[in-house]
Amino acid sequence: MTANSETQPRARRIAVMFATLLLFWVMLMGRVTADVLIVGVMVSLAIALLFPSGLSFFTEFRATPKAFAAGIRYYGLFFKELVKSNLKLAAIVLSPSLPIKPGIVKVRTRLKSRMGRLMLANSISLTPGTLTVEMEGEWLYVHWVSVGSTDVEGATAEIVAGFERYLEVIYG
Amino acid sequence: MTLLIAMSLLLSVTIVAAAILATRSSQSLAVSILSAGLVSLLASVQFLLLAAPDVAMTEAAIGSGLTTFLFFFVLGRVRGGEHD
Amino acid sequence: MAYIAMTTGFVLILIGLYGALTNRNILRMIVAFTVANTGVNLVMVAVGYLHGRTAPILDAAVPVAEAAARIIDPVPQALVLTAIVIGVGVTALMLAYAYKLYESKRTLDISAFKDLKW
Amino acid sequence: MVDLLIYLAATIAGVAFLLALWRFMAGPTAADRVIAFDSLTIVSITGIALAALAEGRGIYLDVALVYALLSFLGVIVVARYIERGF
Amino acid sequence: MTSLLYLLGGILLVAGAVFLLSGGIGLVRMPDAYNRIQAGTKATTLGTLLTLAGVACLRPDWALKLLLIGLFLLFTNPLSSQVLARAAHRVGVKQAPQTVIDRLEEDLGEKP
Amino acid sequence: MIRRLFVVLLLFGLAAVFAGLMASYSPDETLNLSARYYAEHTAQDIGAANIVTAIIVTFRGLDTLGEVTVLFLTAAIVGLVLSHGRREGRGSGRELPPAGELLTTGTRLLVPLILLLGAYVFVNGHLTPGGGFQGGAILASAILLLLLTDPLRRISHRLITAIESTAGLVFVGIGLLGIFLAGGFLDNRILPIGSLGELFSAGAIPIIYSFIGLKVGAEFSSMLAHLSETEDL
Repeated sequence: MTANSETQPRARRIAVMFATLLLFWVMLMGRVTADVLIVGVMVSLAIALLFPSGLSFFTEFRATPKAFAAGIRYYGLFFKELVKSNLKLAAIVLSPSLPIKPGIVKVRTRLKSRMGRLMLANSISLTPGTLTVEMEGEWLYVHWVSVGSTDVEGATAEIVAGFERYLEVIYG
Repeated sequence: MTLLIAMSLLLSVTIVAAAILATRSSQSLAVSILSAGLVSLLASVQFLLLAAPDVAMTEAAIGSGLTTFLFFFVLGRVRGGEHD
Repeated sequence: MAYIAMTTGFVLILIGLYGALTNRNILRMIVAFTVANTGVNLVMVAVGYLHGRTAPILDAAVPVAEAAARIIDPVPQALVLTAIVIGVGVTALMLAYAYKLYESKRTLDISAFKDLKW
Repeated sequence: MVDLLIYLAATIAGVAFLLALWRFMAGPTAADRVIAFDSLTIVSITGIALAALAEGRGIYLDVALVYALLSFLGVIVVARYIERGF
Repeated sequence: MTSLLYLLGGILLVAGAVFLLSGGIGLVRMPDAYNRIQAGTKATTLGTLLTLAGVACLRPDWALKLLLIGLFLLFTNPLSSQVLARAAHRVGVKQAPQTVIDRLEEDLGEKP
Repeated sequence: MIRRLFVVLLLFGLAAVFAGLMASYSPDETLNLSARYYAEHTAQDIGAANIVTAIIVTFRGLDTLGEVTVLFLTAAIVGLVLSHGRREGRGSGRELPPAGELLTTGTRLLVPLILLLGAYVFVNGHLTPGGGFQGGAILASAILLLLLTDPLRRISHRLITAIESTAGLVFVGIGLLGIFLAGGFLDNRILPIGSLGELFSAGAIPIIYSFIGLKVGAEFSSMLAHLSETEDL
């Protein structure tokens, strides 16, 4: 398994971790004043140094304008898919005959970075109808409530391709 | 106010049902432990409705992970003893 | 609401005691004990509840001047807070002993342990 | 008007809570009970948010924060137990 | 303006509750554990997110904390359901008779 | 079953007692005397917005010291009971199934966040619900997540013991400072009280509660670590 995070310099990873934790700290406190920032810097620095193998959203983030644009469009796609597939699932659940056709299909992903893979699997899991069961190398095993196509290529095109297009730009 | 009372009643019924499930000896031990975890988790919401957020947070932080883990850990270590 | 919670707490204590007294398996007894523990906590918090009042934390919603007229009794909450934490410690201790008992006798049935009985 | 909507939402969420409880009681396999457990905790987060709304205390949301971040631990504990992971 | 926001908040609350209900119905009606994970935890996640959004519309000063609750839910929920599905498959929880294909079982059979 | 009959009779007796308690219980309309004192004087004297925290850390600080000691003893006894006759290593143990890539990555993502939430909870103990005990339990939950992902991971006992004893010493030391600089043991007014609602307010309460949090977290973590080093039977 190749993981970019291990090749990134340690100092940079700790710095990214620290920045993310500080952001979360300010969000938790809900205000930006001197005392909040002093305590936040202390706490975030302590956690980032104590737990250097931690990952954050931005650990492998490619800080380019293209990646930011892709990120915004990714979240747009994600929420659209979330609502759409929830409606679909609600229709399945409420219909008297319960028209399901479940199965576990195998799909392929091109993503290499850890965060990208995690985000892909989480996005697949969060959209109802599909649920990542196992991830091994480039293969994902996805449980699908209404199987559309059983071969690898067709399932990949239906499940993965939409998210992967953006995640590839964001995380690589 | 009526909303809170209705929620409290619903939670009470659930807690008692889960507690009965937790102490029935015909269930498997894992189910008992899971039900005990449910009792403590829902009791924490009940604490919140009783205007005790400190206690609710303690119960949520401890009841959800730590206690369940301690029980399941020992249960996993003594597999075979659960059918006595 | 105090009545509801108090009744629930008492019922939980009874259920927990019944389970602890009738089950033969040590782990089941400990589970029943934690249920009874939760019941006791519920009763104690319910005793401190006053109808129509809110949590004893002062902020924008409850200014200092109105505190005495609007908050509930904070003392039982402080007691229960410590009781819960100690309860976890006691549970861990009981489980550690259950593990050691299983190690020595290879069973969790309480009737197998009669070393102190004659 | 809005109050009415809040009551309606609470009622519907309560029905969902009862359905998940039924699955918890009946569930044939351990996995079913764990799913029901997870759903119950997630519905409880809604309950906490509604209670905070009804009481008008924003500090109650801290408890929901703890719920959201820690309730999944119980599920992972049971999952690792049934696959004998510890 | 604010009354419009209030109305939006109420509607979002009800919509979230309806998704919670669909999750609950799915939890009861679906035939096997994997499908119940799909219906049970995913629909309830969206339902809770919508409810939180509704509360944020009713009380805009809580929005930041509600956003954090939603974010944490989005991190933790898929993780727990994925781990649970994996464990269930590993110990061989039965699938429904309607199941058409199980690639994971086939691949595990090839390399024991 | 004479025994079961006896149990049921006993429980009926208890139920009658409880019913009597419930029947004679009448909820108060106003706060009782001590609660009224706490409600009226906490904001001026202590400066803490959360009255429960004020009670735990200052008004009844000695109770808390005793409680932390009980917890420490419990953790020590768990360690003692379980360490007796432990074999080295896990050579005879069965093969553990790996945690899978997603759980591993997810753990690395979530553990810093859980630690941050724990720190938030105990630093803000005097303003929002929460405090040292809750924060400590949340810190221990992060350790628990690490252990679940990799059961063979060894948590450094020396680090845990160091954190635990340092936190305990600082706790008692701040308490002693209170004798010299302010009104008595565990008096929080060794630092300025500040204005209600600020992060740096309520005197020494945030500092005391932070160290209680670290101590409780270390104690729970040591329990978890000792348990995870046992072997299958």
